[in-house]
Amino acid sequence: MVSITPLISPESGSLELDRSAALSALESMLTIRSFEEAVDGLFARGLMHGTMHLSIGQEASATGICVALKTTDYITSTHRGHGHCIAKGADLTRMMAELLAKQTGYCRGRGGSMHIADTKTRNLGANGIVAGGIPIAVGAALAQKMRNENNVVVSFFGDGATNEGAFHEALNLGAIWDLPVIFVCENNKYGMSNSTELSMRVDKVSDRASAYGIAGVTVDGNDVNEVYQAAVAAVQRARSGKGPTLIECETYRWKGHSKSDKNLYRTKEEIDQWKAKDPIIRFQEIILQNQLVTQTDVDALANQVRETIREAIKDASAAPDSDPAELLSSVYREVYNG
Amino acid sequence: MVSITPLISPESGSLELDRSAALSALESMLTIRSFEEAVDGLFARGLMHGTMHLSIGQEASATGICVALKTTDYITSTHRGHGHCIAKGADLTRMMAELLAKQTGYCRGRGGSMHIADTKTRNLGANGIVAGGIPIAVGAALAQKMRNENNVVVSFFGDGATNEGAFHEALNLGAIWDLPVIFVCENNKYGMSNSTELSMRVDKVSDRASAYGIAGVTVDGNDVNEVYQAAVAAVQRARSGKGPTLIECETYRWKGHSKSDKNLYRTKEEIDQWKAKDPIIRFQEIILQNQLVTQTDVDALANQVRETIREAIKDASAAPDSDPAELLSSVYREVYNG
Amino acid sequence: MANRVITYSEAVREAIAQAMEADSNVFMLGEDIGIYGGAFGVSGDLYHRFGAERIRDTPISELGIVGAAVGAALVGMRPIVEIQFSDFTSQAMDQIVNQAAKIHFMLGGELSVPMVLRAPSGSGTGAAAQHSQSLETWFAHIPGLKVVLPSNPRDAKGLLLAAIDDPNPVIVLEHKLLYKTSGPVPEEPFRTPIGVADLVREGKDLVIVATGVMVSRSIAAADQLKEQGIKATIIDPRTLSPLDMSLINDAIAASGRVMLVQEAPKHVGFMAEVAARIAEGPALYSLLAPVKRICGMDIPIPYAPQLEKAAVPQIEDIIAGAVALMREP
Amino acid sequence: MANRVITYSEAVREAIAQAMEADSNVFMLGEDIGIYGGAFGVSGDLYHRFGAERIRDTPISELGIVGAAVGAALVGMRPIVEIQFSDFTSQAMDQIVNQAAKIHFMLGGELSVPMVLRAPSGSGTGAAAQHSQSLETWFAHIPGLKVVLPSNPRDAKGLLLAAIDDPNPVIVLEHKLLYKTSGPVPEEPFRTPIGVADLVREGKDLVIVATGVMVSRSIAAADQLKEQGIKATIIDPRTLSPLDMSLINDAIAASGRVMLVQEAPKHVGFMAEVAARIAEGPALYSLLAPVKRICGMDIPIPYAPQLEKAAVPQIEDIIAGAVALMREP
Ligand SMILES: Cc1ncc(C[n+]2csc(CCOP(=O)(O)OP(=O)(O)O)c2C)c(N)n1
Ligand SMILES: Cc1ncc(C[n+]2csc(CCOP(=O)(O)OP(=O)(O)O)c2C)c(N)n1
Ligand SMILES: [Mg+2]
Ligand SMILES: [Mg+2]
Repeated sequence: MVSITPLISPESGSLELDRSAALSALESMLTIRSFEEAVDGLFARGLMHGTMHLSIGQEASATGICVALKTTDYITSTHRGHGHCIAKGADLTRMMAELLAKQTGYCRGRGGSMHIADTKTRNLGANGIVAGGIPIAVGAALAQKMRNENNVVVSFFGDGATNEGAFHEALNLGAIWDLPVIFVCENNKYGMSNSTELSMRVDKVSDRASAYGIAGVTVDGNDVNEVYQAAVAAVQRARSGKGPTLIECETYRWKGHSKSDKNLYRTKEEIDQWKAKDPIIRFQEIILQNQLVTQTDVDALANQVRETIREAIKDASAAPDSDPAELLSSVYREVYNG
Repeated sequence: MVSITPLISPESGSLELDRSAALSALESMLTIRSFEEAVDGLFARGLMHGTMHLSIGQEASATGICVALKTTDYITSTHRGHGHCIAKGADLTRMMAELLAKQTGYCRGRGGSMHIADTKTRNLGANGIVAGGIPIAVGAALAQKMRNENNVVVSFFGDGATNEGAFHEALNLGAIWDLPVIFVCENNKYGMSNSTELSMRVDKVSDRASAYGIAGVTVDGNDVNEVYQAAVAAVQRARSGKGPTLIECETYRWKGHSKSDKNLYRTKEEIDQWKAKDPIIRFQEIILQNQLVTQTDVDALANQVRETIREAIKDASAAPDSDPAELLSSVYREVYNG
Repeated sequence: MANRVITYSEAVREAIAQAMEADSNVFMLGEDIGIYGGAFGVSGDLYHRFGAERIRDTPISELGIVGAAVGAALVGMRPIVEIQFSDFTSQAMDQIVNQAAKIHFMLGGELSVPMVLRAPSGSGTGAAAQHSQSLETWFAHIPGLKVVLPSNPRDAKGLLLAAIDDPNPVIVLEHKLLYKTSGPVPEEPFRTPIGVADLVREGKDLVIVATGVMVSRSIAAADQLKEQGIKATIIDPRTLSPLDMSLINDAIAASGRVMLVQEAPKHVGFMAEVAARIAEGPALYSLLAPVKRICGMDIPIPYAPQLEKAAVPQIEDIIAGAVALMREP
Repeated sequence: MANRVITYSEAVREAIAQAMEADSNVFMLGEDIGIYGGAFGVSGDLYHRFGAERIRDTPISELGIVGAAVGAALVGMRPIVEIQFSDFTSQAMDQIVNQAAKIHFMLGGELSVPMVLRAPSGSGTGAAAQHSQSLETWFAHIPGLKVVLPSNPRDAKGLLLAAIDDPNPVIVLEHKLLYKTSGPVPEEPFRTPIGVADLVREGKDLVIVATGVMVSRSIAAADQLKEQGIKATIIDPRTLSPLDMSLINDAIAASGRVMLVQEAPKHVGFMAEVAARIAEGPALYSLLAPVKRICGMDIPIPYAPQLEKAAVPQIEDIIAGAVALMREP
């Protein structure tokens, strides 16, 4: 059982001025990267099954948002959800076991990459349906409000998802009921092959907030501290009953959409430009420069993360395969006649 | 077979400065009012079946928009669609026959009030599904563009419809493809009992246009000339390939939502305030004042319209009831193996 | 007070009120359920009794509100969604089918969705094709959903209370024509178990299996058939998924003749499943005549009253079907 | 060239290309069908051959694009919508069911909707519950829709060309696992009539009725059964609505034993209708054993390969079913 160090919100209000917060944010991003690189490798070697959507290059948005959350806050995630799941604190061994179709996986091998949820860290689940998690987040936020709980709910989704009716209906409900929900759009410029230029006529996804009368903001999604600042403001607004915010994080996925992508719709130059804006390297440079950490710290952390992932793979691989004999269980939750 | 005089666009650019245009607009509004009052009466006397959504009080939007259209332009309509249908030039006898469940009705008695379409006047149909016609209008507009036809498509819908996912997806498609479609929201302040204050957090429905990067405008929907002007601008934009416009017509329905409405959600004062803004009386006063018409003209027209409606009822009532024996026909259109 | 008589609507409303009184997690959301009292008057005065928070009026956003119910249920609330007409579940199918139905299984049992979705179903009000469908087949086919069709006021209350207790998503399809019908309903909260069929009446000559409004039509038909000397057993499955075949099998063993009556179009409808279960045995061996289905025509529901009547089984059609079945083979 | 062998994907693509060449009203719209070539590579190079106008990439808006297809069809175009996975028809059910299916009837015949909706269906790719459903039952139950499930490359082309010609909305569910399979397909445009079942092979001992990928599994099973001395007739209905029962009835009359094989969950699935038609006669009278259904388990499709396999019928299950059926009663 391994997971990242719980994310630490900086006292200073900036991830770039607080050593332990900076280290925990860096650990989160490195872990996401490492986890997904490992998964990519396992897939290439034929050890993993199905399809996979990697968020390599997008680690700052998952991390920057989750640093601003309490452990009792909820998230809903997407098909590209490993990062959200890890940043919220999920057990890496159970995640890996799920991808390896093991009985000890988060979903007992039934869900795979697109359906991991984690009750403990209040991750209400990745989702194979584009925009499917957004109304669900609104409902969870409604429950917080009705029960006078002080939790917020973050819904992650992509740029492509904002063209779905579910996005529209959900944002409207969140807005009219002043719910403690934060809509986080990870705008990586494409919904599969469809660029935002082709799929919408607004300059920024955050422009869509005005249709619901809620706050909308666009941040550099490869700058974990900028994402964090926006998240803090949104969380505060949500917790104080002032309703939702739409945060757009401009970012990029380095890998193809999924395993079947031939990358015909974008150029090598574009990909390289974005690789030059690697959120991890950028953050490392800043915190090195600000002398919060030394190169030795960074190297040690990177090694530790790699070791953790290796351990997760080892433990997960050793677990029993998921068991067809119990397939009829948990189709329905049992009714208690108590 | 009776219908209104085809709507005449004024040479002057204003319905308030051109006698024949003014008379045709007035005839349209009076006909809609008369038709629906007659329907209301037939219903009250138990001669009509099902339910009915009346647009009494909203005659200016249907009329003002349709005056700006060519006969080859298309419309899609709603559950509250008699006005659109009449303004586009439908046969009143066939409409009445449909409501009376006659074989000679537009739908052979199969559709009733909510499903009247008319190929001849290019009305693609009322719709029992809130927002259901909006994507359909977009598709018809796409066809115009692909075929280099110079027609526009108007989609009518209510304020409540703008909270549906279908609205969102359709407006976005219309926008990105620069389609010759005009989205006309008849904002009568309520979707059934749900007020716009409760159902959305924007001041104006037209504020939603900005989420799609299209033009949005709000007009006094009880001012037929103002509606007309906005329609002309939108039609020109659409026909010249500049894409959609969202026109919001602020108006009010005098009657309940449908036959089962007890009007518990709005006050008598509110209703009375809006009755004082009767679009027909207002327009009559202006054109009388502008000396385009005399009181005698107006009275004659009103009489003629009432006579027309009486005739429609008479002819429709005399028609045979729709026939259960042919129910299995037209479930599928027959395949031609030619 | 077991013989207190109330309407089907009142029974639904009473169940909701009792569940809301007993558990603060229960709440309702839907279009026009507040001050309007519901399109069919079902929520009635609940808004005044429980307030706007718990009797939550929504914009016209079926997908959004079902999704919100799913989300609320995931974190422990007990939402009851009203969809104004069951036809508009079409707007919300993703949340019903891809989310609510699958989450518990798909997440390996990690979370569950104790949500109730109520919707008025069926034809007979002159509202035409988009407001009159009987869509139970869709839901019954989806693993992870439970589907109930209460056919009388007592079951409307008992099944709804059981549905609200159930930790799974339950689709409750109420027939519009039943709302104003009356019957005896116990005042105290009681549960009618989900997954248990009801033996409506016994008769030795044939078995009628019917759902929804077809149950009362079958009762009326059976009354008239009795005068012709034909005695019918009537079974109301009540729950379409999970389906209880035991009563049906036993009754067929006794009489050898079975007629399946539903309002929905015949083709690939729910009663096809009942027929298939019969054809798979054991009931097959007791059949004295082929299974007979009396169903809606395979057409959209038309507007005109005479057409609408012709489109779905009426009492006369059930009688005629039974008489024909008795003459076979 | 009647024996030219191409894949199922290529056959679909060829049908679309030929229809587009013959009629400028035919066009395609869907997600990632352009430069990406389609999620399953079906549209392939069509974008380069016909351009972005007619091979129209859309945003992720299933309801919107099906609605747009309905609108375009109403004014005389012949749209072919690709829904990336058939599961996402859930998003578009309103336009499919409340609009496309009903418009012609509901408007009294005034307008019609000559639209084709193609979608990859079924499990076997490790994509889990929201990307693996077999939802043909839903569509087959809706009057006004035609539903076809091509089970081989030849039918994939012939049925699609017939669907494009058809003046009604036709739902074409293509099985993902079939896309890469090959078979002989005539080069010229040809139509496989909608509503006509296919006699895949003849054998005297039992009848297997199968759809989609279950047809090829049944063929493989039949090959092995033959070695055990059991000879199976295989019938592929191809069209689920309208359903052609004549071949099935004749075959049952000949052998007296029938097994119905589908991938979808058993409960209230399409094969229930076939079983019901049998139970209604005349085939009932020739049955030597109860009807047997071999179907998907009543569970969502799981991710792990061994679970996914267990969830739906495999060749072994079909063989075992046939062997058991031969032993009955
Ligand atoms: C309703 C629905 N439509 C289509 C898909 C297929 N699909 C999966 S991910 C994806 C692209 C999503 O784009 P975006 O929301 O921008 O997220 P990203 O993949 O870029 O992270 C598509 C089209 C789906 N899973 N669900
Ligand atoms: C999808 C759908 N949801 C709900 C309804 C029930 N319904 C019919 S009209 C209506 C109100 C529509 O409001 P609006 O769009 O403002 O139009 P108006 O009636 O005010 O003209 C509702 C809720 C419906 N017909 N379709
Ligand atoms: Mg994206
Ligand atoms: Mg309104």
